[in-house]
Amino acid sequence: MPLDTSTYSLGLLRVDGRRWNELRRIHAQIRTQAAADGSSYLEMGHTKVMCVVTGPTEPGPRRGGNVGSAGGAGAASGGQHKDAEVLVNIVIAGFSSVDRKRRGKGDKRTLEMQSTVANALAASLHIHLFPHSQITISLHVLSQDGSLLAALINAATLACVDAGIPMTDYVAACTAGSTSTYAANDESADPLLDLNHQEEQELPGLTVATLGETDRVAVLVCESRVQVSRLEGMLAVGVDGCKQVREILDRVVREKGRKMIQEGTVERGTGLNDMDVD
Amino acid sequence: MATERPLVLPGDVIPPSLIPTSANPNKKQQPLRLGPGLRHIPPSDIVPTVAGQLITVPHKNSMWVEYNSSRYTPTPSDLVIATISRSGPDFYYASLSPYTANATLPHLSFEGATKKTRPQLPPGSLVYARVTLANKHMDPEIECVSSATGKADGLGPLKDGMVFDISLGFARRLLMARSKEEGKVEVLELLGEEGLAFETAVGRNGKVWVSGASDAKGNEGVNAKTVVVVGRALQETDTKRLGVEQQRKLVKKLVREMR
Amino acid sequence: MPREAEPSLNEREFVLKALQENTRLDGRELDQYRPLELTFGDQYGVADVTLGKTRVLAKASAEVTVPYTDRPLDGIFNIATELSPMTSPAFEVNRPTETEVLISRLLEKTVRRSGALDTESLCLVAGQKCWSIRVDVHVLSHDGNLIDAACFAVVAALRHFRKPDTSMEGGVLTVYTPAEREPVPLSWLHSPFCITWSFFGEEGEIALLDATWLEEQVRVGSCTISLNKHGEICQIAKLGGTPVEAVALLQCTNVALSRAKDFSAFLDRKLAEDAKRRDKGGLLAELSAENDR
Amino acid sequence: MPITILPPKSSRPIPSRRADPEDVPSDSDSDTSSQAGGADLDGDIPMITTANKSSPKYDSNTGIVTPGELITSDPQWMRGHGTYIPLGTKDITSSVAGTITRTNKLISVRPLRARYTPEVGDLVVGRIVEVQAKRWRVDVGSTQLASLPLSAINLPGGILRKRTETDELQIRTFFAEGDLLVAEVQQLFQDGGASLHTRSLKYGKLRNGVFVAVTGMGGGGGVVRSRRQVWTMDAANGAGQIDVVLGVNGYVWISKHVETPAEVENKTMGITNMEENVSATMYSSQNDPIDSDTMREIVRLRGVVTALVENSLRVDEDMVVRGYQEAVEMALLSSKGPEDVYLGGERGQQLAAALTGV
Amino acid sequence: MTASTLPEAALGVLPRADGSAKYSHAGYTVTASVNGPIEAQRRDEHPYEAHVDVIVRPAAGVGGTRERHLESILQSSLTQIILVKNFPRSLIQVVLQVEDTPENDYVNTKLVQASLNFAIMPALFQTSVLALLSAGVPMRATAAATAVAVVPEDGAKKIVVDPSPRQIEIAQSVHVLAFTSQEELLLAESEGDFTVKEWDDVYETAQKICCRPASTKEGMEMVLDEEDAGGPDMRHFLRSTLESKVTADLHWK
Repeated sequence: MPLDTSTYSLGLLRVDGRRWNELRRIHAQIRTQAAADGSSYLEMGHTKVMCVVTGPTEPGPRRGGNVGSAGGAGAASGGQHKDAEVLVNIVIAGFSSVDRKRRGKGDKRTLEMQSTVANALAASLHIHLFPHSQITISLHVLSQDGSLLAALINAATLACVDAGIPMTDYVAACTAGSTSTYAANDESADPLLDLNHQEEQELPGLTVATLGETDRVAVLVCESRVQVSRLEGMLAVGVDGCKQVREILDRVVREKGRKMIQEGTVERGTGLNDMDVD
Repeated sequence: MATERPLVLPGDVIPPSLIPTSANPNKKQQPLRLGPGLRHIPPSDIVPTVAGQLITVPHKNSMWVEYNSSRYTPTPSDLVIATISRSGPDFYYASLSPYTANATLPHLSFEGATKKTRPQLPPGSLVYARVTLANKHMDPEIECVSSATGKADGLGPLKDGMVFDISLGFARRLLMARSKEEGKVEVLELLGEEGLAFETAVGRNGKVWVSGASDAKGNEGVNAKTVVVVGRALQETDTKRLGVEQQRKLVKKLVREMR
Repeated sequence: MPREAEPSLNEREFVLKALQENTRLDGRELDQYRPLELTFGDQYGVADVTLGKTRVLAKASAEVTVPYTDRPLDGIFNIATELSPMTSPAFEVNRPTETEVLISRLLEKTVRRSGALDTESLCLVAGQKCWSIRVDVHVLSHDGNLIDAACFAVVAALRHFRKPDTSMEGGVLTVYTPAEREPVPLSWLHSPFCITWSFFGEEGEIALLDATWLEEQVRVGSCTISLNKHGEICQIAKLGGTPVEAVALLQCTNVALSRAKDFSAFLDRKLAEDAKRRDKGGLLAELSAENDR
Repeated sequence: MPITILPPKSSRPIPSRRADPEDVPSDSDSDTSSQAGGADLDGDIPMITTANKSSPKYDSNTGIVTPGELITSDPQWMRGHGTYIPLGTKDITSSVAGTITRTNKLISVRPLRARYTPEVGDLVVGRIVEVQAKRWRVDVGSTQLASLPLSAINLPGGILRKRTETDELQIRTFFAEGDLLVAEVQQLFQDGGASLHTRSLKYGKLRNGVFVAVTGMGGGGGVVRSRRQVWTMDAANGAGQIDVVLGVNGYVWISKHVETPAEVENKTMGITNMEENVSATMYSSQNDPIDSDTMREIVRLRGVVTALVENSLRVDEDMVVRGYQEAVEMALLSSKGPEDVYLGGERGQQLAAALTGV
Repeated sequence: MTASTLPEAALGVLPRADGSAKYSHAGYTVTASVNGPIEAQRRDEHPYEAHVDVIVRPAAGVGGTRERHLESILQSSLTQIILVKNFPRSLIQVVLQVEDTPENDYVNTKLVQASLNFAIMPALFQTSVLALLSAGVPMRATAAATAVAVVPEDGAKKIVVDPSPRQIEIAQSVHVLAFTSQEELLLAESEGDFTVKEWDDVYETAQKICCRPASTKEGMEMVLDEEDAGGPDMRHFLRSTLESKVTADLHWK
């Protein structure tokens, strides 16, 4: 089902009616599981992901060092265990996509995503505060419609914020693409923000995750063939998209916090203005 | 004098003419000493276990097989460079070579150490130590203080600097009392002559620690370039099997590149 | 499984400190590769690549098999990367580690998914018979930067490889043995190469190419960029690690492109040399003439 | 293809807090040519330098800060928990989502929710996870297992007895894996671990009751540090007295009240007999007989605690006692009478509403 | 690919392994690495001796039962010559990577072959022994192996040393024998139909190759007469390979 790119150049509208720089609807919640240390639910368009964080905890005596072979953050795992280890486990539900592909435990794409999410978060989380412990992030994919890795990273970030694990800043992710295929060195090609499944299939694209409001890129994954000259534009749009995503995630957290204060479950903090006296 | 150094392979029969005892009947009272690479099968067979050159020293009544390898087997009184991997209630566990069982280093085995004043070594620290116990059935033990004198004698934690891996044979040559004459390694002296200021510690487990010393002007701290040059000179001399003359050339070349 | 030994604190600190002074332990420049060597085997499709102390052997092989039912018009192309204990005693047989999974995914994306090999040309009888091309990557010695070396070896092996010649006559498929007809090369579309950057420092501000094993153990992040000489990106993978300025990544890509062009030229030269060596006395020409008949 | 075409709409379901027009993509250059659309592609890409990283956007309405948010760059403050100072700056920045607290010059951020962080003197309920040679490892819901040294428990046969090797050998007779206990945090280690002690008759092994885990410290419903974490209350409907232990770590123990040796001794025995009594019951894992009325009321109390948590109310003595009274009354009105102990779902909300007076 | 080609070997080819060797003969090229003695996994740990772990990896395709069989044969033979009692509770790991096998130009080979392949045994065996020597692992003796096939030719039966794939195809029986340097029979595996007489002939031929008597007679001295009937002189070959290694290692002496 080739994407009719000609319609884009006419109305400058994408298959789902968005413009080049529009994100899909992002809906997110935190604290969705009462029993977990931290949890979140996130939708980016029709991509829906659930996340539960356990930890930091000390691994029990039976389980010992390396539990899952994948996902241990490079710097974090290893013999000396000075830092907490970040373990990520991704389960992709069979019903999450149309072709109902069953992915086994050893699926390399899933293992790669596990490792990516683990390493991306380990770089922001203050794992040095929790020696010899483990932070386990379990991600469940309920529905897939493109930008899966970005959704996983965002959901994991939210759940870690909910778990109260100190971190440098949010790790926010989104995708960017280009309207020209690799073959055509099309100068008039536009970059696109936040690809859905169909666009991901047809067009070159990449996933970017940045740290907070900076331009510092934690994750950059490109899995399609594209001219080098396209990269700069896609990256710029992607980084900008990450900032928008960060805003949205931040608002979700603030909203939850405000609600908790209103309900009186959390004590109000000291105002900065009160501090200025002294 | 047997200047001949015949090649032996495991299981070879050593001709009786090469075994020192029979050659020196007047020193019968001294027992024959077998060095590495030989084993004695009672009653009287001496059989090599590795491939190398058979060395016999008749006046000391000893013989051994000279060979080079890269897997260290701990032997008592060897000086080694060990990496602390973790600390237990009474011991540090330290690694002498990769993939082998850790050696134990008692917390109090440092100069002047008491329960309160012992050095606190985080995992990954380096120590220069001596092997005190090595037994095939037990994990090796090391110490950083001479149990006889209570002095460190240069042993103890190694601060800063860099560790370079070398072959066991080269480590042995560097540790020889007269390494220049017997071991044919001059590279360190040559580097010193070029005006580089550095200190080294050589471990029999195939490791050299190199640190840039604070120079005469009192410039503290490690000069990374000096350390790199020393390390490269050592490693190249080892892997490329350089003779004294080639060592001289190498040192000249490296020093010129550095400046 | 014995654990991989970690570098000591002294080594970690020193490597970093030296890099801050622009010095690498082996005296290389930050963007300099170790000497790259490539030798082809006596057989077709064997490439032995050394990069300093890293050594990778790739062997391509072909057999006739049945195509996948969902892709009846395509041949089968697989890259097998299994790290044996020869690489390091820390690797165990039949238990893939994270390193192994990531290398395998990178090669897959770089070579297979980028369409370097025309899989349609491997089809013999639609839905019934096709070639299955397999590349086995054997890591003989691991001193860092396995990915770049392995990718180069795979591409070299496939470009060097010859599969048996076939013919279709009256619905009968004949696969000729090497004695009957000289084998033919694969239908190769473009040659992608992996270039891996390693990042050091608190903010990943130091970037270098072709890290050694020690450098890899100390680095805070890495980014592998796959490109061909036409300036097409086939894949980029910065899978987490310390965040790096976006502008710096763009610069890395530009340098990577020139490296990819170097690799490409180097491989072309080596292939030409090898062809010359095999073609002593114009034997090849004679054989191909025979095939034409 | 799993595509549903959404009508074009703002990508922001929540109205922007900062009125920054550039933030809303649908507002920007809607119908201009593709050239304008890709405007920032021409020449230099402005990699969007962070606009106002240095200006605090602290929300004084709620007092909430989120990770990466600047709290102050004023050097007079010291940073505490939940904050960090980015490399090369002097800015105190939040590392968690929570509320700012300050103690003199120390600024810290208390997370909205986090695992329990032990503090010296905390009363905790824990579970033995591992038995080692000279100590136990106890799960107290913290980031690390706490340790309970053999030397920090009361040994049978005398409170001040020195521990012997025999004690080490029979360490499992005191506490074995899975046993529950109440203890006090005695000491904190540098790496965040804690060591516990049970050197008081208030502390020790738990039996005759049920365990409830509510989320740890912080908000979202949970146990708060308060003056009284342990109390004995009279139960309704003909049951005996009930003990409630609210561990600061969010682990709660509700059990039938058994007279402590101290109380028993006051009533009947001389001081010498007391020690024997200690040895007999202190480390028993056997439940005493509990009558069904008491069991029912224990279950009701447990329901009260979970209902409080589910409805994001704080768990402390006042709330639990009031909640229990309310629950008893609710049960009386119910068709099943006092036997109705269910406090989930709507009934829990009803209970919460009654308590908060909303 | 004929039996008369001389074997070639290089030691210490892999810089990061404790010992390594690359060996090619009769169309086979094998690289081996030896690491050890290192810490054994709990399940391999033996309280009184070292565990010898042998892994054979084919050039193409995944290892199957055929490789497992070769591994078990090599493992039991190498355990005999390594002084395993010197290293209790440890592991000596030998990894053999096949790089090249002789191709049968007349058949298109399948990747996965279930049949036994004795012809590759001598190459694997020699490479392991060389790598062990290069690692300096203490051994009781050195050893060498050879493959011998009984091939029918013009109605008669002929004994062929280091048979080619084509010869194996038509052979009635294939045998692998290994001898230590003390002329003890270390390994004998046979496949196919053969008589006791044939086996005796095979035994003699193999022994001639693996332990040429000349070298034992003259002690350390080297005798280099290559053109003897029946194939290469494995013992001389081992010695000369090692000699160059030792001389290079001890150049400073």
